[in-house]
This record gives sequence, structure tokens and C-alpha cells, in this order.
Amino acid sequence: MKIFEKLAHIDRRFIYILIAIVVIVPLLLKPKLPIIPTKPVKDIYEYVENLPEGSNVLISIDYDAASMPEQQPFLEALLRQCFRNKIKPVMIVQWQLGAPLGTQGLEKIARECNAVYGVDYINLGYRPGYVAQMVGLGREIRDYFSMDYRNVSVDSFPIMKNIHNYNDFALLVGLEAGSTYLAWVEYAGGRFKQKIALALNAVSAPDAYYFYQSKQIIGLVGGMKGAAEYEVLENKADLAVAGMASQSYSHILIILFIIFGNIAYFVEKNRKKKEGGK
Amino acid sequence: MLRRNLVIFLLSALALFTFAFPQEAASSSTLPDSASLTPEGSSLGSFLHLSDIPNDGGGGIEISWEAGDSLSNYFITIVRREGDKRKVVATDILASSGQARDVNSDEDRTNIKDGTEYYYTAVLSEFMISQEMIDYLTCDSLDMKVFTIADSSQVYVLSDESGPVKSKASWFNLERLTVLISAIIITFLFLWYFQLAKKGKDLYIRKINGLDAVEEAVGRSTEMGKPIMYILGIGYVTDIPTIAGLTILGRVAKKVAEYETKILVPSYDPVVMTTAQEVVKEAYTEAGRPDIYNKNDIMYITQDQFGYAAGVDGMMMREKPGAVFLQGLFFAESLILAETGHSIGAIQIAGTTETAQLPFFVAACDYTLIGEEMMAASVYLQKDPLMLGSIVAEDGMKVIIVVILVLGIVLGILGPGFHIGIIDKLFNLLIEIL
Amino acid sequence: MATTIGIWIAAGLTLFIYSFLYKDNPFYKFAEHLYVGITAGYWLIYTWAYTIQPMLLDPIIKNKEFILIIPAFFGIIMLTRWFPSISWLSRWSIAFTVGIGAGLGVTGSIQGFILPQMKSTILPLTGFNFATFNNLLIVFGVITTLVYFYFSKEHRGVLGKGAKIGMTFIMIAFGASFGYTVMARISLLIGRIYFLIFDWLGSIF
Amino acid sequence: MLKSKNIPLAITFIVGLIMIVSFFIPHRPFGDIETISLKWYSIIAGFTMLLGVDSLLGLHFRKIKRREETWIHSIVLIAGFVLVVIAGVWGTVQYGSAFDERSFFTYIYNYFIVPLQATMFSLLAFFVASAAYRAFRARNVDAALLLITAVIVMLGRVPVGELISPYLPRFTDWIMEVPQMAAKRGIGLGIYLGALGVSIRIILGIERSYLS
Repeated sequence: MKIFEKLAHIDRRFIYILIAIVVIVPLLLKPKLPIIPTKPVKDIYEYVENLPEGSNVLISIDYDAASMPEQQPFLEALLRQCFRNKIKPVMIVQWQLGAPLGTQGLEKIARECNAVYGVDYINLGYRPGYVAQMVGLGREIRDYFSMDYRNVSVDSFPIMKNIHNYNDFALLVGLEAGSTYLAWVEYAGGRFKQKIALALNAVSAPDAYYFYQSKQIIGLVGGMKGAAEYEVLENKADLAVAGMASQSYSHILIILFIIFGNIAYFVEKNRKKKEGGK
Repeated sequence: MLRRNLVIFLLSALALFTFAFPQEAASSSTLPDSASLTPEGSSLGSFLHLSDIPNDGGGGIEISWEAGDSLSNYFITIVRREGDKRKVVATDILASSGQARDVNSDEDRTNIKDGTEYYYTAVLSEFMISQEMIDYLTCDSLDMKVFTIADSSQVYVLSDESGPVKSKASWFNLERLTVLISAIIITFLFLWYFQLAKKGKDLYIRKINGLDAVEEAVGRSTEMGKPIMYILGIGYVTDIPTIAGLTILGRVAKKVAEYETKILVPSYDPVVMTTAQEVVKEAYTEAGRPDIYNKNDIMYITQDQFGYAAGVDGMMMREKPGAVFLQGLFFAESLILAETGHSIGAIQIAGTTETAQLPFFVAACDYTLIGEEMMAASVYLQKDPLMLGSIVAEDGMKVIIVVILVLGIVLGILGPGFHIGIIDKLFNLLIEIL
Repeated sequence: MATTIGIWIAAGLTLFIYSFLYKDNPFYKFAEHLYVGITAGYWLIYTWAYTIQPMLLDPIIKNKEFILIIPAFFGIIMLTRWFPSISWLSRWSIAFTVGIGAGLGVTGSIQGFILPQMKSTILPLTGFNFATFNNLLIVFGVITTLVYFYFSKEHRGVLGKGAKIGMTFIMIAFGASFGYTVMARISLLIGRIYFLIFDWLGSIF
Repeated sequence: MLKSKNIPLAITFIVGLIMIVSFFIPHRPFGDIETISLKWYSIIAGFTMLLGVDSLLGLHFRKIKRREETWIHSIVLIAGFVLVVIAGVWGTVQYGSAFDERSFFTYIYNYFIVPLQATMFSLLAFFVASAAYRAFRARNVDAALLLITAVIVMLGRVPVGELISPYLPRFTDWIMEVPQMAAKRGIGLGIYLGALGVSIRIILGIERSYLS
């Protein structure tokens, strides 16, 4: 029984190293985990895939740095798909703290697919207004977004020529860390019948599931797992796919820790009981 | 006690059910399907259905229409007439959406003036309306009686003018009636129990089973000759869980004084430290042992989250307490504290209202006071009428909620379940009221 | 060029914070204090840019909304806490903000949470199928959880059993929240290590 | 007289009552009291921010003056604060808004605040791992139930879960949608009833601790 005794008191730092290894190694080796895209994610992918060339997609950045690993990979995969199909993303931001992240992702993928700013895509940045803005977009986008994110008038960009309101957007994609999506579904979806797709953090994805069942949204991407599925569909494995391997092995490691710790605990308890306790 | 709650419940149930809402019957004229819609064909008739937006601050007109499914992807542009001035208020609305609102926005507060008469006409078009058409619609020479107008690209069909309609502000928001009733009932419940508590009537609170774990923990720790450590977390004196933690500290300190062992209280905030020193001193004098109270046992560590955790960790390893109490406001650092406490074999009793940290405490500690239990424990110890009244009042509300939910089950089974007409209506009424 | 320096700074700060895992050391303290200082400054600018200027100064200067003198007054007397002799004045603005908070608290918790949650827990129970079983379980779970948090009577007999079942539901909810918290924090860890390996080390080799 | 506690208590009572009454009356002045009061609330909170910053800087200036054990780090804290404020002012002057993409202020956000915040949060992953091994014990039925559910949810949300059995993710979804939803609602009702109680006690002036 000595080894249980010793193992139960190994140094905390040894466990930290173990968890670090289990996260780093899969990121380097990028093992091929069979990520099977689920229906809610596939629905979004196929919808965007069959959009006619030149149609516009409104992307709303409603997350911040704390949920970057779960949202950024999906943003990049979606943008790759849009540029590949000549679909024009229009980016707006509801969470100011997410603006730099949205811009970073957009510029990175635009450079990668050499898309031209103002022709193939545009970034309108953050404007306060929340619900009033969502309703305003039903009438005229320029009421709220007369300037782009660098304060240049939107009318100087060809992409904005025939964009006025929701009718001009084939799809609204909300990347959500909080509950802003409830307002999108109620106002953009409910009042203006705008087609909506949502990407949520793993924590809040289950809450939005019934929107998908009731067809108020066309699809739902949940956390890094959803993002990985989208990367597999776009067959450009990147952070999310690599991340999913590390995520899986870390979960298994923690589960093994719990199981092993409890075995040692129960063995210890029986030993004490057998000795009748001092 | 239960008898009184039942009386209160009957009163509230009665109030809820007397307010049934008359269903507004919306008459509507259906639109002829597109086949019969030829330029000279039948007109749309008074196609738009107008009403003031209820329960609003005025300046809002609700416009709704019925679009047959054959016309669902047509566009509708709405023209408003006030006296002889005409204005296009909405362009290219999908016919299938069925409704639009002409309201004042923050920028343009005088779009709709309460009390003035407005007339609305719908212009149906297969494609998006052109700019010239919009200007033409608002010019004076246009006679709105005509059925169709054509421009270079398509034919527009005009409906008859419907109206007049006036917008008005309502003085009471009917949709929030249930909130009003609930607020009245709840406030009445609170005041009722405050009076009872103040009049000294001892309202009964059950003993929280975590508290006798306190007795056992302190006892076992003194047997082993080890000190007790009490950690108040990283809250401030204004945080409710910290206040509750200080109350429980009083009880634990009194027990420690009786067993004549040492109590260590490492603190995150100087103000919390001074308050803790007062609480422990008072507890020691109450137990008749002011002489063994040592001010330095309650000390200030640091005001940084993980620095505090590291400091307390070091102290735990050195002092090897037999019992560790974690009562107050905790965040991510709680895991380091609970883990070290477990590894030195101490009995750990935790308590916090932070739902994010509770799972980790339950898994790592011997006993955990979950959220409200911690409040109830501090009230059980201190019997302060203010808190006693509110805990019992909240229990009263929980009874009301549970009874309404049980009622929901009964109606749910009988109504939709066995399709008994009237119960089904009652069931939907209950849902609509809430 | 600026981004490469930025990446080095970010990588350095990340390693400084992770050095705490080894033991509390000056590097960690440096990064931690820097973090507290910078976020304090960030939120000060944020408050100025999104609260004081757009809501207070612009309306007063541009469209003469002089009613905003009232919140400005309460804001300024809040600062009297710096001068002990007249610091009692700051209690007025604390009372004002606490009054607004409490007023919103009363109506907000009823309309925002209590009534909607009760409304969504009244579910149709039609036929003997999986949906009815789930609906019944949800309502039963809510009731037993409330029974667990009932303090006015001893948990004995029926009430005792109800509380025990309520505890089971609570434990399942805590288990789920445990799992999700672990998952979210590991995702963050993966994001940081991905940054260190690919954005930082990647840029060197 | 002016110093007595009655005036603040009266202010809280009147303001609280106005907030509650205006909730039910949509008509002109009352209808938008809620939006106006939220704006006023954030204006005053903006001023309170100055108090917070002052107490933070004051604490660390005292540490430097008294050469306390970590006084060097206090200098770092104050330097970081001053650096960001200057960057913010300069960004506002140069680009019209500190939050403009090109400003040094946003640069600090991207390369200082984002990494520091994300790293601080991710520390918990390490603490959970070591606590999982050394402290999480199924010492009673409740703790056992918690750990088993946690294991199921953790497996159900990663691709490995689907390998074990296609039913595992669906079972995790069921746990999230039924038992977890019910308990979360029950706990939430308890918390909001408590919050309601606190609000009522504050308005009626029974709860006065905030004035101490």
C-alpha cells in the first residue's frame, strides 16, 4: 500500500507538467481525430455553399478575448468559405472588446485569399445602439453605419452600393459569447424574417438548441468542437481541429486523475477500516 | 406555519385568476391570389389593417396585412397620408412578414404625432421599388384612387386607403399586470414577516446540517492538537457572502475558545481583517476565555487573488490545521486552497454563493453550504430579525411557486393530456397570465 | 515590425504568468501588477469614451440637455469621499445609485427571471411518450430543488425525501457546470499554448 | 441635520419607488424613465470609477513610500496605468477615438491585456487538473453523482465521446436539457427571490449596510 501513499502525495507541479504535455503534443503532431460534422453545423455550411455568387453575408462579432479560442477558428473557416465562393462578408460588431479580434481575423483571411477591401468585403466596426440598431438595419443600414471602421463613408465602397437592409443580406451569422443572440433572433429573425446562423460558446450552446429545433435559426455551431467540424467541412484543419485533439486528451487525463485519485481514496479507507482504525 | 402560507396562497391564486384577458378578434381581408391580379383586375381592397400600438408611450401605429402564400415573396411599400401631405414610411417589406410598425425613433421624435389622423395605402410590387416611383408616390399630382401604376420595369398595384387611425399613449401597461400583482403579494409577504420577527415572535428556521459538522470538525482537530484555520475568501465587507462568513466565524471562534485551541484567520482585505478581529475577540469573551485571544492569529496576507492563495497555502503547509473553513466569496483560487487542505488531511467545510465555484467545493470538501444554505446558517446562528423575516418570506414565496407549478402539472395532464376543453383553456390562460 | 515586438511582449507576459505554477516569484508579481495597472487604466479610458463623453458631455454641449446636471451633480458629490469633513455628502449619490439598482432589482427579477422561468416550467403533458417524461422530470426537478432550499420546516418525512431528490438534481447540475468550466478553461489554455507555439516560436523558426 | 442618515434613505426610497412605478406606466414622462435612469446610473458609476482608481493608486503609492516588500512591483503597476492613460488620450487626439484600430491604445489591448487576461483565466485548467487528482473524492453519494455527471459531460463534448458510443453525446444533451435545466431553474429562482428580498429591504430603508 506504500505506493498509493506516495502517489497520493506527489508534487502538484508534476501534474501541471503532465497537463501541459497532454495539450502541447497533439498541437504539434496534429493527430487525425475522426471529427464527424453534426447536422446543425452542416446546415450552415451547405446553406452558405449554395448561396449565389455575389450575395452578401452579415457577420456580427459579439464575443471578446476570453472566448477567442472557441470563436476565432469558426470566423476564419467561414471567411475562407465566403471568399472561395465569391460571397461578400460585411462585418459589424456589437461587443466593442471584440472589434480588434474581428478585424484581425478578417484581415488575415482577406490577405490569404487576396480579397479586396471595399469590393469583396467590408468592416463597419462597432456602433452603440443594440436593439435599436437591429431594428434600424431593417430599414436602412446607413442610419447606423454611415462610416466604416476607419471612419470612411460607406458610399465610397462599391460593395455597399446595393446594401440597404436585411433584404440585401442572404444570411446573418452571429458569433456569440453572451446573450446578444436572443435579440438577433427576436428582432432580425422575428420581425424581418432574416435567415440567421449562430456560433456560441460551448457553455451557452445548449441553451440555443431549441432555436434550431424550432427553425428560427438555420444552424448552430457549439464551441471549439463546432468550429472544428466547420474546419473539417472546409477541409482546412487549423486551430480548432488541432485544439480538439488536445481538448479530448486533456479531458481523458483529468477523468483518469479523478478515477485514480478515488481508487487510492477507497483503498486507503478500506485499509483503515480493516485495521479497526487507530 | 404551513397553515398561514396556505391562506396567503389562496389569496394570491384568487387575485391571479380574476384577470382573464379578452382575446382581440382581428378581422382581416385575405388577398386575391396573384393569378387573378392582372393590371385591370380586381383591386386589393382596403388591404392594410391599422391599430395603435397598445401599452406604449404613444407615437406608434401597428400596420398588419394578410398575404396569401402565392404573394409571399412580393414586396410592399407603405405610403402615409396626413391631410394632403404624403410620405413613404417603409419600402420593400416582404409581404410574408405580415406586419410593419410606423414609430417615432430616437432621431425623429415627431414622425407620428398622437391624436392626428393618418391614412395608409399599400403599394404591392414584384421587385424592389424604384427611386422614381418613390418620388412619384409622394408628389401631389398623383391621384391615389387609381388601381395600378406602371413604371419602366414593373407594374405596381395600389390598395384602397385604409384609416383613419390615431396613435395614443397608454397610462398602464396591461402586459405587466401580473408583475404588479406579484410585486404586491411579495412585498406584503415581506412586511408581514418583518413585523412578526420584530415583535419577537421566534420564526422557526431549521438547523442547517452543516453546522453540526462544525462542532465535529473543531472537536476532532483539538483532539489531534492541531489549530483551526478560517478563510473568508477574497470578498469585501460589503459583499453578502463575506458578511455571512463573518457571522459563522463568530460561532466557530466561540467553539474554538471552549476547546482552548488556536484559530488562524488569514485575510485578503484589511477592513475584513479588522472586522474578523472584533468578531473573534467578542466570541472569546463570550466563551469566558478572553485571556487566550491572540490578535496576531488574524493577519493580513495580500490583496491579490493568487498571491493570497499562495500565501494561505504556505501557512497551511506550515501550521497543518486539523480543520479548515472556507466561508465567503471565492473565485478560481478556491481550488488551490481546497486542494492543499485535502492534501494535509484536514476536515474542510466550505460555503459560498458563487455557483461557479460550488461544484469544486462539493467535490473537494467534506461539507459544503450551498448558496442560500450559507445565508440560512448565518441567520440560524444570529437570529437577527431583519434576516429571519426575509428568509421565512422567501420560503413563503417558494411555497407559492411550488403550488402554482403543481397546479400546472394537474392542468397539464387534464387539459392537453385528456383534451378536456375548459381545462385546456384554463391551462393556456395560466401560461398567458405568467 | 510592431506586431513582432507585440508577439514577443505577449509571449513574455504569458510565460511570466505561468511561472506562478512553479512558485510565486517576482516575474509573476511583475506581470500580475502590470495587468492590474493596465486594466485599471483601460477601464478609465473606456468609461470616458463610452460613458462620460457620449452620455454626459456631448448632450450638454451639443444639444443643451441641461437635465444631465443632476447625474453630474450626484457624480461629483460622490468624489467628496476624498475630503473626510464633507464625505457624508457622498452618501446621497450612493443612495441614488442604490435606489436605481434596487428599483430595477424588484421589477427586473420578477419580469426578467421569476415569471418567465415559472411560465416555461408549466408544460403540456400529453400521452405517454419521452417528451412527457422529460416535461414531468423538469417540473419535478424544479419543485424538489426549491424544497431543498426550504428552511422554515425540518427536512423530515415527505419534505425530507423531496429535499434528498432535490439534492440529486442539484448535484447533476453542478456536475454539468463542472464539466463545462473545465472545458472552457482548457480551451483557453489551448488557445494560449497555440499562440506560444505557432505565433511566437513559429515566427522564429 | 443635513448629515443625518434620513436624507440618503429618503433618496433611496423615492428613487426606488419612481423606478418601480415608471415600470408600469408607458406614458410620456414615465415610459422612458428606465432608459434615462440607466444612463444616469452609468454616468455616476463613471465618477465612482475615479474613486476606485484613486484607492488603487493610493495603496501602491503608500507601498512605495514605505518601501514595503513588493514596492518595486507597485511602480510597475502605476507605470502600466499611466502608460495606458497617456496612450488613450493620445489615441483620442490622433484618431478621434482611443479604440481606433491604429492607435497605440488598441495595440496595448491586443498585446498586453488579451494575453494577460486569457493566461490568468487559463491558470484554472492547471488547478483543476491537480485538484482532480489530489482532492476530488466521491466521499458521499452527492459528490459521487457530481463527479460521474462531470465525466459524462466532459466525454460527451469531445470527439472521443462519439468514439466510445454515438449515444454518449445525445445522453449529454439530455442531461443538459432536462435535469440540469430543472436544477439551474430551481437554484436561479432561489437566488432571484433573495435578490428581490434585498431590493425591497433597501428601498424600505430596512437594509442600511450600504451606508456604513
